[in-house]
Amino acid sequence: MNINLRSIKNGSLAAALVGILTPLPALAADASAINTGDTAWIMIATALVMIMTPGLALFYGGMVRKKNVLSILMQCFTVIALVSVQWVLLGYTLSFGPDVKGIIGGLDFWGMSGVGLEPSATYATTIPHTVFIMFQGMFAIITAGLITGAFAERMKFSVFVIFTLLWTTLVYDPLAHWVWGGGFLAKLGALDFAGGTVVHISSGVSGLVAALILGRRFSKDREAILPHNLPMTVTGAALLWFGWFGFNAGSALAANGLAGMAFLVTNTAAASGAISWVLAEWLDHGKPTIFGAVSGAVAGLVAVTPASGYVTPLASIIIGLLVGPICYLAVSRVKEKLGYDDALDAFGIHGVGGTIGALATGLFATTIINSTAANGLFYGNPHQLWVQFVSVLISWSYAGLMTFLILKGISLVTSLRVNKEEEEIGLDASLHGEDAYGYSEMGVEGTGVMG
Amino acid sequence: MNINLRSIKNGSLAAALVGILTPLPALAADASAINTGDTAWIMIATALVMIMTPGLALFYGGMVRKKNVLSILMQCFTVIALVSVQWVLLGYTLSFGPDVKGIIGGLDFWGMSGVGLEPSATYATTIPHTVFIMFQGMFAIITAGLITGAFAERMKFSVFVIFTLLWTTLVYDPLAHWVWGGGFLAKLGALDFAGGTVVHISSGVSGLVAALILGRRFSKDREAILPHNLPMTVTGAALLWFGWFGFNAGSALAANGLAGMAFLVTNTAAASGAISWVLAEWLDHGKPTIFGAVSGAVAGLVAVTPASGYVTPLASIIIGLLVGPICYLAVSRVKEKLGYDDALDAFGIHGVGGTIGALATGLFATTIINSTAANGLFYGNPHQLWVQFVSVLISWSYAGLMTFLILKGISLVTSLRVNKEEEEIGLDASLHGEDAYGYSEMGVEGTGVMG
Amino acid sequence: MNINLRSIKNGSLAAALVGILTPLPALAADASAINTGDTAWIMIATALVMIMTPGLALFYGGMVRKKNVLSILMQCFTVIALVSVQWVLLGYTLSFGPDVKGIIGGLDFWGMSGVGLEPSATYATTIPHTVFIMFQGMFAIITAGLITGAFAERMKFSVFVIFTLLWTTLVYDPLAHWVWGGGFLAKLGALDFAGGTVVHISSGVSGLVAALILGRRFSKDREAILPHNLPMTVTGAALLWFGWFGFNAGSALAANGLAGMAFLVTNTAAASGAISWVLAEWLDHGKPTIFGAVSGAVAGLVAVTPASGYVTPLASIIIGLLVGPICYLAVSRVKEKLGYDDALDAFGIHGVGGTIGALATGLFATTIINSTAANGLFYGNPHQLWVQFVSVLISWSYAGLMTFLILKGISLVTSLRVNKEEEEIGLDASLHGEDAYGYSEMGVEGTGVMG
Amino acid sequence: MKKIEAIIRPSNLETLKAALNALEVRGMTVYNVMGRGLQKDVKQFYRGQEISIDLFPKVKVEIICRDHWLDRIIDVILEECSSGQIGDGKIFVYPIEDIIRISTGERGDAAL
Amino acid sequence: MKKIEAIIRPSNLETLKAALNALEVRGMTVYNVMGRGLQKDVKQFYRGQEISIDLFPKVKVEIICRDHWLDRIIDVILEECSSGQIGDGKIFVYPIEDIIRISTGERGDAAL
Amino acid sequence: MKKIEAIIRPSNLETLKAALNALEVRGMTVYNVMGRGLQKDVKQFYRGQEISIDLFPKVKVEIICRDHWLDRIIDVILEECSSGQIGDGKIFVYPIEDIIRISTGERGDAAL
Ligand SMILES: Nc1ncnc2c1ncn2[C@@H]1O[C@H](COP(=O)(O)OP(=O)(O)O)[C@@H](O)[C@H]1O
Ligand SMILES: Nc1ncnc2c1ncn2[C@@H]1O[C@H](COP(=O)(O)OP(=O)(O)O)[C@@H](O)[C@H]1O
Ligand SMILES: Nc1ncnc2c1ncn2[C@@H]1O[C@H](COP(=O)(O)OP(=O)(O)O)[C@@H](O)[C@H]1O
Repeated sequence: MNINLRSIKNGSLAAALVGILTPLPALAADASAINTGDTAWIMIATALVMIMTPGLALFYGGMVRKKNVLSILMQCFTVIALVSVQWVLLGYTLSFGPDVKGIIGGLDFWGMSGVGLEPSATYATTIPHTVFIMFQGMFAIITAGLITGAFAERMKFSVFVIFTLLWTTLVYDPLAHWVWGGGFLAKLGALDFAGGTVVHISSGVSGLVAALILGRRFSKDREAILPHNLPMTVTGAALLWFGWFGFNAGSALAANGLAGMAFLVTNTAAASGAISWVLAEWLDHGKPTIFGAVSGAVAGLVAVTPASGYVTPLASIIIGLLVGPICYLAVSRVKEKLGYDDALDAFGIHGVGGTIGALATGLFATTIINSTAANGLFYGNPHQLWVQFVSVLISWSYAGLMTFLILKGISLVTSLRVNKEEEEIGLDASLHGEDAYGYSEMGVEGTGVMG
Repeated sequence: MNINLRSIKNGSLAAALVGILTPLPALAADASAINTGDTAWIMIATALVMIMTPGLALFYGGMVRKKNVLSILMQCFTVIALVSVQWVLLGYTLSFGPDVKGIIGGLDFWGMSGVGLEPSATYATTIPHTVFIMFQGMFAIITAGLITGAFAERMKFSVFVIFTLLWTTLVYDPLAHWVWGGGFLAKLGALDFAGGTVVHISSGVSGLVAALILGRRFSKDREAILPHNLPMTVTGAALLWFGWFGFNAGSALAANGLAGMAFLVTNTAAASGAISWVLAEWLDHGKPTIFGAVSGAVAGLVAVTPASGYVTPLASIIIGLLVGPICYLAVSRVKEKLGYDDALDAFGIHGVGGTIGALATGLFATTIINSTAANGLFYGNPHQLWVQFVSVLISWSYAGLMTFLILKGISLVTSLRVNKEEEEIGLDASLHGEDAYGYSEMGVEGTGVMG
Repeated sequence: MNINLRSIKNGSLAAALVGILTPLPALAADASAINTGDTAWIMIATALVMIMTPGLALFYGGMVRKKNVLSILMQCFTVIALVSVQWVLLGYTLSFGPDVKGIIGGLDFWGMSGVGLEPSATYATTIPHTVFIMFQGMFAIITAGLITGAFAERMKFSVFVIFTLLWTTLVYDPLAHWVWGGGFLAKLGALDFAGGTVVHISSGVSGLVAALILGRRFSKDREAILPHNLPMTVTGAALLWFGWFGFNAGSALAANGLAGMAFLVTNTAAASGAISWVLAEWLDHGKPTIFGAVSGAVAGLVAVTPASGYVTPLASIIIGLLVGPICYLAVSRVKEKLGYDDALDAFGIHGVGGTIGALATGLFATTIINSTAANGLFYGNPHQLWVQFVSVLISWSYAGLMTFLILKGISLVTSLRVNKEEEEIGLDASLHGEDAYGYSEMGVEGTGVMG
Repeated sequence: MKKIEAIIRPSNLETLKAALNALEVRGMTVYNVMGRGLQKDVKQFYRGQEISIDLFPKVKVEIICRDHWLDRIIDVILEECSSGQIGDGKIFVYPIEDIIRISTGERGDAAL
Repeated sequence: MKKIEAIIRPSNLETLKAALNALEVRGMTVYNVMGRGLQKDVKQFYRGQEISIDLFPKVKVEIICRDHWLDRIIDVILEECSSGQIGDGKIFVYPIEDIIRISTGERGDAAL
Repeated sequence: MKKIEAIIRPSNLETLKAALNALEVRGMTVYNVMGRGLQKDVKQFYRGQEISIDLFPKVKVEIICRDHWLDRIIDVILEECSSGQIGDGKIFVYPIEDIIRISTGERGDAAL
C-alpha cells in the first residue's frame, strides 16, 4: 500500500497501477538467511524442470504422425506460457498461500504481491522466495503438459486453451496445496516427495478421463499409427531424464545429503525401469526396442518421484524393476482390451507409474534416509501404506471427477474435437496453418507460392 | 615477467613462450573471498548461456531451406569457436580491462595475463576471475551469432569469418565496455541489466544494415521460402529459453534475491510474449501458430533482458504483452513494406525487441527491486527514460555505422555474396561440400559413390 | 548389520532384505562438513555429464545411415541403463573402494552399503558421498558409450549387452581405480585431471580392437556411407561441449578457482580444436565443413580433458591447435591406409586425441595453475612427460588386451555380427523391429497395418 | 498387360491395400507425390506471411496387371477411394510392352 | 490423350506452376526424384573422405492432357525451364489409354 | 525409343550405376518408392503393439533409351541386381512417343 501511495504522491497514475503489485518487504523473512549454495542449486533445478516440458514436447512429438507434430509442440509450449502467467497471478497463492481450512491457499500472494528478494517465511527459508515460487511453478507447468499425451491428434486448440486454464486452477493448485501447501493430505501424513500424486496421478488419470470423453481417433480403427520420428522421442526422453534430477533432487529444496540421495535413486530407478521394460518386451515379442527403453526409463522416473526422498538405492532399483513390466502390460494389453484411445499413454505411464510409486513409497520409505519422514511397511509401519493408499484414492477421484466436469462443461459450449476431415488433413495444417517440414520432404526445397 | 624469468632459469625456452601468458597472482584479489554458491551459480549460468548459441543455430537452422541448414549451423558454430579464442586473447581485456577514457578497456588482461584462480579485484569479487571472464565471453559469442539470421542463405563463408572477427572486436567489445566495463554509458547511468543494448540492439541493427548491403536473396522474389523443419526451430527456442535463465539471472553475478527475481521476470516475460504474439496473429489471420509462439517467447526474452534486474513481476508481464504484437507487425508488415530481406528476422525481433526493452526499462525500473539502480518514469523518475533513449540512440548509430564500414571495407576486396547458381544449389553443397541429410531423403539409404 | 537387526526386530522380513544395503552412518564423515556451493556445483556437473551420453547418441546417430540410427540410440541408452545399475551395485566400490594392492578397490561399498547422506571420508569431503558416487558414475557410463562408435552398424545387440557389462567391470573399473582410486598409476604420479587415459584412451583403443575383430561392414567396400542427418550430429556435439564443462570443471570436485580455470581451458581447447580441424581440411580439400568443425571441437575437448586442471589458457589453445589436424589426418588418411572400419572414429578421435592430451599434459602442466600437481617438461620437469608416457602405454595395452580377450571369449559362444542380410535391411528393423521415421518419409503419414 | 496408376488420398492407402489383398492382388509400387487439380488452395501462415498451398500430398499406387484384371482392380479402387469429394484422385491406364522378374529373368505374364 | 513427364530443376517449379495456371492447366502430379545425365559430378567431403555425387535433385512434373494441348504445354515448359545450361532437364511424352476420376467414376476426357 | 523402369533393392543402386556407367549409359532418373509383391511381411513392435509391414523400400531406376540398347541395359540390370531371391525386383518396359531436351529444344533421339 505505502508504495502505492508513494507513487501516487509522485503524481504517476501508472505507478499506482504497477506499484500495487510490487513487493512489500515487510511480509518477508530476513535476506541474510539466504544460503548461496542452496539458492544456486534450486535455481538450476528450476531450469532443469523447465526444460522437461520442451523435452516432453519432443518425447510426445516424435510419437505422433508427421501431420500432427506441430499441434503437440504447440500444446506443450502453450502450457508453458499460460501456466507461467497463471502461476504468478493466481496459482502460486492458491497452492502455497496461507492454508484455508486445509482446502486451499489464501490470496495473500496473488500477482506476487508481498514477494520480495528475501526468503519466504514458511517454505525453503534458505533461498529467495522467488526461487521457491519458480521451482514450484515449473511443476505446475509440466503437470498440465503431461495430460496432452492422452488426447493427442484430435482436440481443438481453443478447447485446449480453456481446458488448461481451468484444469491447472481447479485441479492442480488445490492438489498441490493439499499435499505440499499444508493441506489436509499433508496433515494426514501422506508422503509424496516430488509429485507422484500431485503430478503423475493427477495428470495420468485426467488424461484417461479426457481420452474417454473425446473418444478414439477416426483413423485409429483403420490403421496402426506409427511414431513419425523416434530419434525425436529419444531426445525428449533424454531431456526428461536430465531435467528429472532437478525435479526430484531439487525437491530437497537445498544442496544437501538428501538431495544427493534423491539424485542417486532417481537415476537408478530410471535405469532399472528401462532395463525391466526392455526385458519384458524382449520376452514377450522377441525384440528389444529403443521405444521400449525410453518408455521404461520414464516409467521408472515416474515411479521413483514420490519415493525419491525416502528410499534406499536398492529400493529404487526394485521400484524400477517393478514398474517397467507393469506399465508395459498396461499400454500393450490393457489399453487394447478396454479400447480407450490414450494416444501417447499419458495414463498408461504416468497414471499407472505414479500409482505404483505412491504405494511403493508406503512400502520402502525409511527414516534412515529421511529422519523427518516416516517408515513404510517394510520398515515396520503398515499404517504408512494405508495413508498412501488413501492419498492415491483421493487424487484419482478428485482429478478424474474434475476433469470430467470441466470437459463436459466446455462441451456444452462447443465440440471438443476437430471434425473428421480436419483430423485426416492433420492438426498442423487444419488448426495451425503450418507444415512441420515445409515442402522440403517433397524435394521442392521448402518453397510455396506467395499469397 | 618474473614467471618468464623463472622458466628461463629452469632452462626451458618453451616455458618462456608459454609462461609469458601465465597468471600473475600478484594482480588479483584474495582467493578466500570466493563464495562457492555464487561460483557454482555463475559457472552453470555460463554453461547455460553457452548452450544458447547452439540453440540459436537450431532456431535459425529450422527456418531455412533444407539446402542451407548446414550453412547456418556452420556460422553459429564458427562464431563459438572464433569468439571464444578472440575473447581470451583480446576481447575480454578490451571490454573489461581498466577503463581508458570511458572508450575502451586497457590491454592488461590480453591473453589472460594476470588472470589466476582468484576473483577479479573489480568485478564479481565473490567468484574466480576466470568464471566472470567465461560468463561474459558467452555473451560476446551469442551476440555475434544473432546477426547471422539477417544475412542467412547468401553470405560467403570466408567473408563471414572476417566479418565476425572484425565485428566482435570493433563493435561488441567497445559497446560492452561502454555499458558494463565502466565506459561512458555506464557513467551516464544507462540501465542494461543483461544486454538489451549491448547484445540485442547491436546485433539486430547490425543485421538490418548487413541485410540491406547484401540485398535480397534471388529466390525471394520468385517464391515464398518456408521453414524446412519447425520442430528444429522449436527445439532451438526451448534451448534459448532454458539458457536465458543463465543469461539474465546470471547477470546478478551472485546466487541471491536479485538473481531469483531476474529469473522470475525472465520467465513471465517470455510467457506473455508468446501469448501476445499468438493472440495478435490469431486475430490478424485466424490461426495460432507454433512458429508464432516461439517467436513471441524469444521477443519477450529479448525485451526483458535489459529490464530483468530492475522490474517487478507484473511489469515483466506488461513488457511481454507489449513486445509480442509490435514484433509481429515488424516482421509481417514493416519488413514486407520496406522490402529488406532480414531473412530470419534478426532485426525484427532482436533490434525491435531490444529497443522496446531498453526503453521499457526507463519506464518500469524500480529501486524496490534493485536498490543500487534507479527508478523509471512510472516511479517518478522521467530522467531515466531519457538516459535509456540516449543509450539506445548511441547503440543504434554505432552498431549501424560500424557494420556498414566493415562490410563496405570487405566488399572492396571481394564480393560478399555467393553467386546466383551457388544460391540455387544451396550453400551447404556449394560452400561446404556437404548435404545435411545425405542421400537419405532419397531413399538410397545415405550412400554415394566413393571418390 | 544393526539396521538389519532392527528391521527384523520390527518383525519385517522384507526389511531385512532391503535394510541389508541401507546406509551405515557410522562409516561416514560429519554431515556438517558439507559445503552447499560445492554440492550444488557437483550435482549439476553430474547432470551435465549425464546429458553427454544422449549427446553422444545424437552425435553418432546422425552419422549412420537412416536404417541404423535407432541401433545407435539403443546402444547408448542401454549403456546408461546398464552401467547406472552396475555402478551402484559393484562398479563404484571396485573403482573407489579401499585400495587393494594398488590394483582394485575393496567391496566395502557394494550395493551402496555404508553410503549415507554424509560426505565420504576419503574423496570430495565437502559434498555428500552420493554426489561423488553419481558424478563418477556418469564417467563410467559415457566411457562405455564412446566405444560404440567403432563397431556401429554391425554388432549384435545381445553381444553388445554382454560386452558392455564385462568391459565396464573388467576394463573401466580397474583403470579408474589405478588413476583416481589411489591405484598404482596415481602413486606413479600420472596426471589425468578428467580422464584422458581412463576415459578416452581406454574407449578409443578398445574401439579400435573391436573394429578389427568384427571386421568391415559389407557395404563399406561397395559404397561410401554418408551421415543421414548432420544437424542431429551437430546437436549432439553441442550437448557434448555443454556437458564437458561439468566433466572437466566438475573434476575439481568443488566450486573454486581451479574449477573456473578448468572451465576456461576446456572452452578454448574445444574452440581451437574446431578452428584447426577446419583449417586443415580447408587447405587439404578446399571446403570448410560443419562436420569437420564439430569433429575438431570434440577432438579439442578430448585432448584437454587430462590437462584441464593443470594448464594455462594459452597452453589449451596450443593443445587445441595441435589435436585438430592430427585427428583429421588420423581419420581421413591413416584409417583409409590401414583399412580398419572404425565406423564413427571412436579411435580416430578419442584414442588419438586422448593420447595427445595425456602427453601434452606432461609438457604443459604447471604448478602455477595447480599447486598440488607437478610441472611438465616446459616448466622444467621432463620426468612428468615420462610418467605420462608410461600411463598412456599401460592404458593402451590393458584396454586393448582386455577388449581382445572379452570379444574373443564371447565369439566362442556366438557370432559377434549380424548377418549380411540383416546388415542390408538395417539394424533398426532386423534387431529392434522398429523404423526411426515410421512410414512418414513415404508420405503415407506414419501408418501401417495393424497386426 | 496394363499399367494402372491410381493417385489417391494418403488416408485411403491402407484400406485399398487390404481390399486388393482380398482380391489376391499383392503386387504394387507406391509413390509419395504432390498433386494439383480442382482441389482449391489452402492458406498457411509463417510469421504472418500468407502462403497459398496448391500442391497436396497424394499417394500414387502403381499396379501392373493382366488385361482381364484391369476392370476388377479399377472397381476396387473406385470402391475404396471414392468419397465423391473433389480430390479423391484419378486412375490412369497405360500400355506396357514387357515385364522381367529380376530374380529369375522370367519375362511377360510369368514375371508377375 | 497424352502423358507429359517433365524433369526439371527444383528451382523452376514455382514459375512453371504459375505459367501453367495462366494457361488454366491446373492438373499435375509432382515427384521428388534424383537424376543423372550429362551434368558432371560434384565432390563432397565427409571427415576428409571424398565422395563424388552424380545424382542431382530434380523435380518431375507429370501432366495428362488432351492431344491438342500437348504442344502448348511443351512450349510453356521450354519457356519457363530452359536456361540453355546442361541439367535443365527433359520432357518425355507417353501414350495413355484411359483416365478415370475416382470421385465420380467418369472416364476419358471427361475425367480430366 | 523405350522407357525401362527397374524396381530394385536400394542396396543395388550404386553397383548398377557403376555398371551402366561402364556401358556409357549415364542418363537415368531415380525414384524412392515402396513396394509390395511376393516378399512376405515383417513384424514390427511399438510399445508392444504388433505392426505387420508389407511395403518395403525399393528404388526405381528409370532409363529412356534407343530400342537397340534395350536388351543390353536389361542384361546389365539382371547381372547387377539379381540375387535369385524373392524381392530382387522387376523390370517394366514401356513405349515412349517423344523426347525433348529442355535446354536446347532438341527432339527425339537427339535429345538423349
Ligand atoms: N491433368 C492431370 N495430370 C496429372 N495429374 C493429375 C491431373 N489432374 C489431376 N491429377 C492428379 O489427381 C489428383 C486429384 O485431382 P483433383 O482434380 O484435385 O481432384 P479429382 O481427382 O476429384 O478431380 C491431383 O492432386 C493430381 O495429383
Ligand atoms: N536417358 C535418360 N533416362 C531417364 N532420365 C534421364 C535420361 N537422361 C536425362 N534424364 C533426366 O534428365 C535430367 C537432366 O538431364 P541432363 O543430361 O543432366 O541435362 P540435359 O537435360 O540438359 O540433357 C537428369 O538429371 C535425369 O533426371
Ligand atoms: N504387379 C506389380 N505392379 C507393380 N509393381 C510390382 C508388381 N509386382 C511387383 N512389383 C514391384 O516389384 C517389387 C519386387 O517384387 P516381389 O514380388 O516382392 O519380388 P520379385 O521381384 O522377386 O517378384 C515389389 O516390391 C514392387 O515394388
